[in-house]
Amino acid sequence: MAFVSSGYNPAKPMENRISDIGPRFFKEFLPPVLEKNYGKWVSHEILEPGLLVHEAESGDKVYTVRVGSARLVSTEYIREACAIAKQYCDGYLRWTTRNNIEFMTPSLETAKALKADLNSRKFDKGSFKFPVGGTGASVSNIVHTQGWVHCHTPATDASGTVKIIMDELFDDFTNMRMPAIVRVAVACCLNMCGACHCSDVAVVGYHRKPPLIDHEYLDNLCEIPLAIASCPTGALKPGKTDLPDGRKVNTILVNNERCMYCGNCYTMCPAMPLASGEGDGIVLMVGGKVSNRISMPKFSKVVVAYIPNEPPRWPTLTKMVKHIVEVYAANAQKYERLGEWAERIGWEKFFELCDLEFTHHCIDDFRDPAYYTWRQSTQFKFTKHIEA
Amino acid sequence: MAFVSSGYNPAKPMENRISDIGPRFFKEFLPPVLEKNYGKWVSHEILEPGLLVHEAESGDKVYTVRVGSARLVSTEYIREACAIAKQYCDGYLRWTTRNNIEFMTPSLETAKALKADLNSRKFDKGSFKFPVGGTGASVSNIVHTQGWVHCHTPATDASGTVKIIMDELFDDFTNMRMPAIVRVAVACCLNMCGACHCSDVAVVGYHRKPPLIDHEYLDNLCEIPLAIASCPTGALKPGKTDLPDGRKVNTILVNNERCMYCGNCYTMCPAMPLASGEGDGIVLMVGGKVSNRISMPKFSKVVVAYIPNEPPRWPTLTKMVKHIVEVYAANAQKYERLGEWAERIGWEKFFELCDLEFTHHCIDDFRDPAYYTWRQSTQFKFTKHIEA
Amino acid sequence: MAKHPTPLLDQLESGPWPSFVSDLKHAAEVRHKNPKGIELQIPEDVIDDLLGLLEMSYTDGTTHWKHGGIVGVFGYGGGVIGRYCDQPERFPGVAHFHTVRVAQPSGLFYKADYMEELCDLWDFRGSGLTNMHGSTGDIIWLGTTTPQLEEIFYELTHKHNQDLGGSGSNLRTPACCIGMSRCEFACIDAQHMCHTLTNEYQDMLHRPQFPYKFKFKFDGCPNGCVASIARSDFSVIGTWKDDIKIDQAAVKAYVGGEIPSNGGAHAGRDWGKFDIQKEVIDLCPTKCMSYEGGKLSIDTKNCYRCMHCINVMPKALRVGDERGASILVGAKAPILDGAQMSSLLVPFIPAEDPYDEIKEVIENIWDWWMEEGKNRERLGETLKRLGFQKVLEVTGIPPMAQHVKEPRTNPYIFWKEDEVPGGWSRDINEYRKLHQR
Amino acid sequence: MAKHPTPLLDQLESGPWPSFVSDLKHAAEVRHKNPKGIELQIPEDVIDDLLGLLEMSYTDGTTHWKHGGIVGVFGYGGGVIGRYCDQPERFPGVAHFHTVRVAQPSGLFYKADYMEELCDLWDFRGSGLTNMHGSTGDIIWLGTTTPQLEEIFYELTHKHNQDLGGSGSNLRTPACCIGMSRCEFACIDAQHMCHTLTNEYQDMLHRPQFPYKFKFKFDGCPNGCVASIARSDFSVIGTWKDDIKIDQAAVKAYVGGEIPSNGGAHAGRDWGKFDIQKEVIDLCPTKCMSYEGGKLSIDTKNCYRCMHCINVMPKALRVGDERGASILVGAKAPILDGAQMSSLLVPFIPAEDPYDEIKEVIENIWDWWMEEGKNRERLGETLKRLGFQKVLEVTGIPPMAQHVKEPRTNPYIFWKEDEVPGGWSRDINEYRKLHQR
Ligand code: SRM
Ligand code: SRM
Ligand code: SRM
Ligand code: SRM
Ligand code: SF4
Ligand code: SF4
Ligand code: SF4
Ligand code: SF4
Ligand code: SF4
Ligand code: SF4
Ligand code: SF4
Ligand code: SF4
Repeated sequence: MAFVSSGYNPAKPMENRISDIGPRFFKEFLPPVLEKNYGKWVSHEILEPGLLVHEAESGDKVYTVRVGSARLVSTEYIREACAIAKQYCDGYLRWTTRNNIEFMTPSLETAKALKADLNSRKFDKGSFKFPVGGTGASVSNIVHTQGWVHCHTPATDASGTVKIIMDELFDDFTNMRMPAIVRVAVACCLNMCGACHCSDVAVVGYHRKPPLIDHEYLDNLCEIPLAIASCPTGALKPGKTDLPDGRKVNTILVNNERCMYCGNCYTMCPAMPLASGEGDGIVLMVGGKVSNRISMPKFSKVVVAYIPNEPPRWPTLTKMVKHIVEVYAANAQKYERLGEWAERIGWEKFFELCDLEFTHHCIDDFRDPAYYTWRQSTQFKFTKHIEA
Repeated sequence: MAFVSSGYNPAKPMENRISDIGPRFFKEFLPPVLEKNYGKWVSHEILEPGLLVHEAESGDKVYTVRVGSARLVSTEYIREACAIAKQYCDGYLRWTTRNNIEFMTPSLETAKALKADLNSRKFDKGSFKFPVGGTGASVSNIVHTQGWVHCHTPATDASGTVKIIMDELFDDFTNMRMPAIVRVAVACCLNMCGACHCSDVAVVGYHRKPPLIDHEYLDNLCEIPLAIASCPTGALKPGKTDLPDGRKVNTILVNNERCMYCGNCYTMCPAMPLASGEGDGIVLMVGGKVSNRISMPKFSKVVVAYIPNEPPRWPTLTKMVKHIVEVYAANAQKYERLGEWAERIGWEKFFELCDLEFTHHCIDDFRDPAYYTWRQSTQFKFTKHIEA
Repeated sequence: MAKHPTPLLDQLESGPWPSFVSDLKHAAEVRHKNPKGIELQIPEDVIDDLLGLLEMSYTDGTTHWKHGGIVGVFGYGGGVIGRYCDQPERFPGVAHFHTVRVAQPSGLFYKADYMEELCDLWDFRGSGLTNMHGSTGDIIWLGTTTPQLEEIFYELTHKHNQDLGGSGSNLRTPACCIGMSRCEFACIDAQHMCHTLTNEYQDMLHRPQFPYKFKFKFDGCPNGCVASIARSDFSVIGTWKDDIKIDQAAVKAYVGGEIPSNGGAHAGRDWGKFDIQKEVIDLCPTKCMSYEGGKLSIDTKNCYRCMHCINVMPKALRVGDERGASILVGAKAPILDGAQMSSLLVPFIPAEDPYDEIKEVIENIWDWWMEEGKNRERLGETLKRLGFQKVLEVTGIPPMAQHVKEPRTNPYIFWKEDEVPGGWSRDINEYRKLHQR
Repeated sequence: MAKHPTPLLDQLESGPWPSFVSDLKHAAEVRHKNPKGIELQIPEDVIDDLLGLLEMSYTDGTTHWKHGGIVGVFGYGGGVIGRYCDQPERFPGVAHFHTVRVAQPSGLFYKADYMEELCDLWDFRGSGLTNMHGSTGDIIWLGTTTPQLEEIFYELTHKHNQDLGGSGSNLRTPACCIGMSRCEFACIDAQHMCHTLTNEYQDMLHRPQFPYKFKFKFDGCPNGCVASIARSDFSVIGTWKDDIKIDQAAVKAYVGGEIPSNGGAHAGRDWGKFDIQKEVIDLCPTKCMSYEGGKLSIDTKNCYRCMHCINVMPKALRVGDERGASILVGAKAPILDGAQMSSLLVPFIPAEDPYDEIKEVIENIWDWWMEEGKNRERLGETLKRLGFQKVLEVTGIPPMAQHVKEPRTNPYIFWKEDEVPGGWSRDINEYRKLHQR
């Protein structure tokens, strides 16, 4: 179709240029009851899963209905959400920091009707469009990343793994039977754009093969010294190699033994891809948290070093995640986050209760701090691992 | 006086040589009641400070009287202890792992007489020779090192600092009013032969000036590459210098900014002394422990980065140690070791209660693990430090 | 009929969770039907080809996006992520498939009308696919071609009063929790602060001048609903200094079971009768609370302000009145040296518009980091390399025990030359007078 | 009259704690008087000169001992520390002042007669000054001259059936707690094991063949009275597997206040009536105990065997019957890379004479460390450098969750080539078939 100009003049890019105006001012977009009571809220309550009420000093109340969403959404989907907002909420809506959508209204009646309406909307193959839930001691939506949909470094997909995990944990999205909130995150490579590193359950894609060198093009595509310097383990050095056609070229040589497949070199140099259908997969980390509630924030810990990529529905992954969440739900105390529970019972007990194999991969060997994760004590519990 | 040969023939060192026979077998030296009940003890009790009873399955009992000792002792002193052992204990005695001496007897009466006798023995200037104590929730004897008495790397004395600290804490050696055992250690340099690194109170001598280079002799005395390699911070490099007499010599150059005064280079090369009357002094560390009781073993932490050497009686040092021990005694709970207490209340509270200044020196900046000692949380207590 | 068969992706249409595959297929259909008769500026097949390419990834287990690609809008060093697929012949619709990061409003509130305007623009000039929202916080528009980038920017700024977000070695789009808009716990105006500082530092956001990326995030309280402590180089978190306000009658109502604990968050299971001792007093991390004779007391000077008691009894307990922020610095993901959470730098700082005290801290840190930071070194890594002491020096903040969880366990202490009498220069001959060789 | 005035040291004669200065002065006097008419083999003034030299250190704040000095006895690579003073003209008595390390018996028990024999030898051939004992455990004899070293060794071995201890890059003199000789908590025969292994490895003790020093220590139980976890490369600590034995009647007696808590260790202060809940149950680190209806129960599978409850009620609780040892490895002082405590390697191992299982672990570790350890690298440092996994491999111990306090937080996991299908070798042309450049 024909190119339609916006008015932009490529010959004079600075003509009429507007820049540095930033985002829209948020108060334009606040529902009136929120604007009126801004900073004057006094309490809240979750009336039902996915339905919150907040009460202000003025006595005003606002009811919020929260729904799950895939995050990777089309304008069609957004338009439908907007239409709902117009129908029930004077045309206001928001997203949460975990990709849920929130609809707010000052009327409980409206909220209830809204909830019913939202839960009734489905895609043609039957999945919910706007499942209500994600509040309180539930498994909320998954914070995640691009995966095979848009990124160049993933070792797994994000949208797909999110879909299958949420399918598996769906009841716990719409329900609040967990001991505490359960935050799941997916990142498709060690860059961890999903900030998995502090999640109750973190699903991280990663490579397990050293980079493959495209010797023929490397010297053209990359700054060899920069790529070499980027390797945190010093696994790279400059070298020369003979191409099949007899040409001798400058290239980079990889000491495979020292490579930890982090992909840093690939970020600097496209001639060093790591992706491999047979090598790539997922590392499962659990027990992180962000809030300062009771215990200080915690990093997630590696409990399953490798789960193969099994698209489209990653059965091993979903089974493991589900199992860990169930064991946690059955054993932890009220208010206890997954990591707090594991620390209370001891990680050896966690592995036993969750029936996980403890492999050498779970032992830290990255730099000096590794030492502090080993056990400098005779305090431990006897578990079946010791019989082994 | 005339040389008296033992029988050793320097011309034939292997003649009649006996070697590799190891230490004496300990059972030769066990008091009969211990030998008889070896491995069959069932319980113990501390009857009075310094006086223990142990009971065996057989019903036998042994009474132990424990006394403090300077560790740096003469044969005269040892002979006196032996004489006491002969008088009261059938000629048996032992030392503890913390330099105390123990006298054992199956009779309570003997033990009491022994205790009185021991406490009555004094050096001519009035100090006790064999003060009874060091049991239970007391301040026991100080594990320590050589200091200026014998070592080449000390930054303080050991025997002297031990003497003045034990003088100051003497009442708590003979008394059991502490919340838990209090273990003090002294090491005269960062080699920490006293294993201070896990003590309730650790007094560590250290240098604060980079090595002084004896350029004139360095190349003769040292292997330059070895000395350079020994520096953990990479502060050293090879170089040349002009001597006052015009000669040009190979030497080592110090990057003073990178030096942390650890003395490793001096261990490798005598031409790089660190000792300095004005620079050297003491770093005070607290809160370590070794036992696995309740909490896992802990390292001691730096709470006073520098206390000057003030021989002969180090008044600042003794005052600080005494003060910390007193604040601990007044605030900790029964069974709580110093480090457990500090962790329970938070180190910010510890500094406040103990009236210690928190300086930049107390913040870890040694290698990657330093990060884990910073505070990744909004959890903290407001103390007077924040007003500052 | 779909352009490319997607037997694997089709399996992601079942199950209860919203299926992005169903959504994409539906969107592709609408795009083909084009009921509004839009003059599509990028290939009509863009979504079909995306699905086809993705199916290929699902088949061979690898991505089919090529490495990077430097595209953008004039004068900005960020806001667009270039992307090209490695199978352009088979999937020409996604041969170019660049991302546009649109700066989101603080708190992610929208008017439907405005959202729809944006959708119109994106259907017209892009794929119509989005992420609501990117992990940093932006509205992410997935998939357009290079020629459209300037057009989109022009329309955004001229028609929608809307700028791009960040990428590259820039300040990244700041983000915040919902804060005062709807949360009773907010100790600071996270949304306003986020908006104000975003505007204040537009230049840093659009023009790369840092060693690497830099992120601000603002949490209204220590619950951390925007996870600032985990994912921002500069984390501002609301807190308070004085007593937690206690409504003793409401406490009694909780004890009596009249109000559900934790705002009803645990209603999905029968946890038994509320037990204030077990559920609050014993779980307080500092054990600074007591409940005796029907009265709850808190020993403020030992409180960590962890929020637990307030979270459990939000109708009885309120955050204090002397409010401000804690600032923590240095969080980042694992690449290269391992993940970091932010470390406490300023225990308490006033946080009122115009936030001058906070800006001062930011600018001191930037000046130093721009000077000392290596290429691709996040603030947290600079801190680790040069020591926490350094950031105290450059911000003029005195060292406090609050800066550490525990003091150092090694005695490898650096001294400044002027802290040690006599300094570093010594005379070997003087030394030898007392110490023979 | 003292040879050298010592006004500073004299101030260490006051105060209650045994004064080493008084002792030394007295010993110097006796040495001059020489009542037994000993043919002194080293200078009569040795103690006077030591006091003089020490006074000099007290005055200028530095040591006056020169750096090292390699002396020793023929065929041994350790057992003697050479020492020369840097003021030999002023203090000729300590011009040479070498240390002899005499191997102590396990548990530091002595017969007075034997001790006196040793004193005789040391008065005759040395300064008469000692450390009882050195930090590693040896009897330390402080101060003799080079020519006396072989004589002392000859007399020790020929007359006293007594060997030297360790120094240098050797196995160092092993040490243990008092253990079964007098302690009801001993789970292993620490003294016997210490003696047996010391003799087994005499060659390692006397002849340097390691990268650096190596220390064994043996604690009978987790109380750790010889601090093995803090100061030995190889720490053996007694433990048990089965139930703690409970004498319920004695528990009641504690609860009733009839028996003092913790063996009377807290008698110096009035801590109030014994409260089993507060003092035992609540302090149990795993909360695996309960006291209900006058009965104490322990959930063994959750017990950490921390000893606390047993320590508090030694007459009511006893360690279990299935006894053995935990082995931990790698402790060391801070030089060079920071201090380490030992890390758990073998959670549970039988520990019966002849200790074959334990020897196997030791020897596997040595073989590996002698191969891989760098010069002056302690075992703990090798572990840190090469990873804990390595020591599991060489000892054939399967990885267990017990090895860690927590699993790794970084996903920087190394794989062995044979663990990953297809291994490392790949073909770029195959790759390019699916991924265009
Ligand atoms: C809407 C949202 C803020 C926003 O700006 O969008 C939000 C809203 C509320 N949070 Fe949150 N939190 C939100 C993300 C978070 C996050 C961030 C995250 O998950 O990425 C955290 C930190 C998670 C972590 O620690 O890993 C978070 C940790 C909390 C906590 C601490 C919970 C804990 O046990 O550690 C509370 C307190 C509570 O739950 O009682 C809390 C409490 C609340 C309250 C009750 C605050 C209030 O009075 O309104 C809100 C309703 C919670 C509910 O749904 O039960 N909020 N909250 C976010 C909803 C995300 C979602 O759609 O699921
Ligand atoms: C789009 C987004 C993921 C998403 O699906 O939401 C994203 C996508 C990318 N991130 Fe990210 N990051 C995104 C949020 C994050 C976050 C989360 C956050 O900001 O809260 C993190 C962790 C926090 C942090 O900053 O450390 C994050 C940590 C990284 C890293 C690791 C940086 C580090 O210092 O450890 C990289 C690698 C790099 O910078 O070289 C990276 C690099 C990338 C690149 C540019 C890939 C690359 O290697 O060049 C990705 C482009 C994907 C694409 O094709 O569109 N991204 N990235 C997020 C930005 C959307 C937005 O603007 O809202
Ligand atoms: C004599 C003794 C101190 C004492 O007064 O008791 C001692 C004295 C010396 N030690 Fe030590 N160490 C002594 C027990 C220790 C201990 C404690 C222990 O063994 O339980 C440690 C800490 C535990 C450990 O091994 O890490 C210890 C850690 C060191 C270190 C640091 C080693 C490290 O890896 O961190 C050094 C430095 C070195 O080896 O270069 C060292 C070096 C030295 C040297 C040889 C000095 C040197 O730099 O060459 C000292 C000789 C002093 C002298 O003139 O006599 N000494 N040394 C102890 C040996 C007596 C004995 O045999 O019984
Ligand atoms: C004699 C000695 C063993 C030896 O082979 O020489 C010994 C003997 C006993 N220890 Fe110990 N301990 C001895 C050094 C240690 C050490 C090592 C050290 O201090 O260097 C420790 C580890 C210290 C640490 O954690 O920093 C040690 C930590 C314990 C503990 C744990 C205490 C705690 O609260 O953490 C107990 C249990 C107790 O006190 O109830 C214990 C208990 C005992 C008992 C009650 C064992 C028994 O039933 O006989 C003995 C009498 C204790 C008393 O004096 O109150 N012993 N004990 C050592 C005496 C040292 C001294 O003269 O002061
Ligand atoms: S986590 Fe990795 S693969 Fe996923 S979007 Fe971020 S950079 Fe790309
Ligand atoms: S993947 Fe990481 S470790 Fe491996 S060569 Fe590249 S940068 Fe180095
Ligand atoms: S601590 Fe240092 S100065 Fe003291 S004896 Fe050991 S090596 Fe020598
Ligand atoms: S004292 Fe330590 S840090 Fe300083 S130069 Fe010597 S070895 Fe290096
Ligand atoms: S961080 Fe605090 S203020 Fe912000 S939304 Fe969460 S609970 Fe409310
Ligand atoms: S906020 Fe946390 S620390 Fe403070 S009283 Fe409440 S529970 Fe305790
Ligand atoms: S370590 Fe255990 S067995 Fe050995 S003396 Fe101490 S308490 Fe007794
Ligand atoms: S030994 Fe320790 S962990 Fe075991 S029951 Fe007793 S107190 Fe609890």
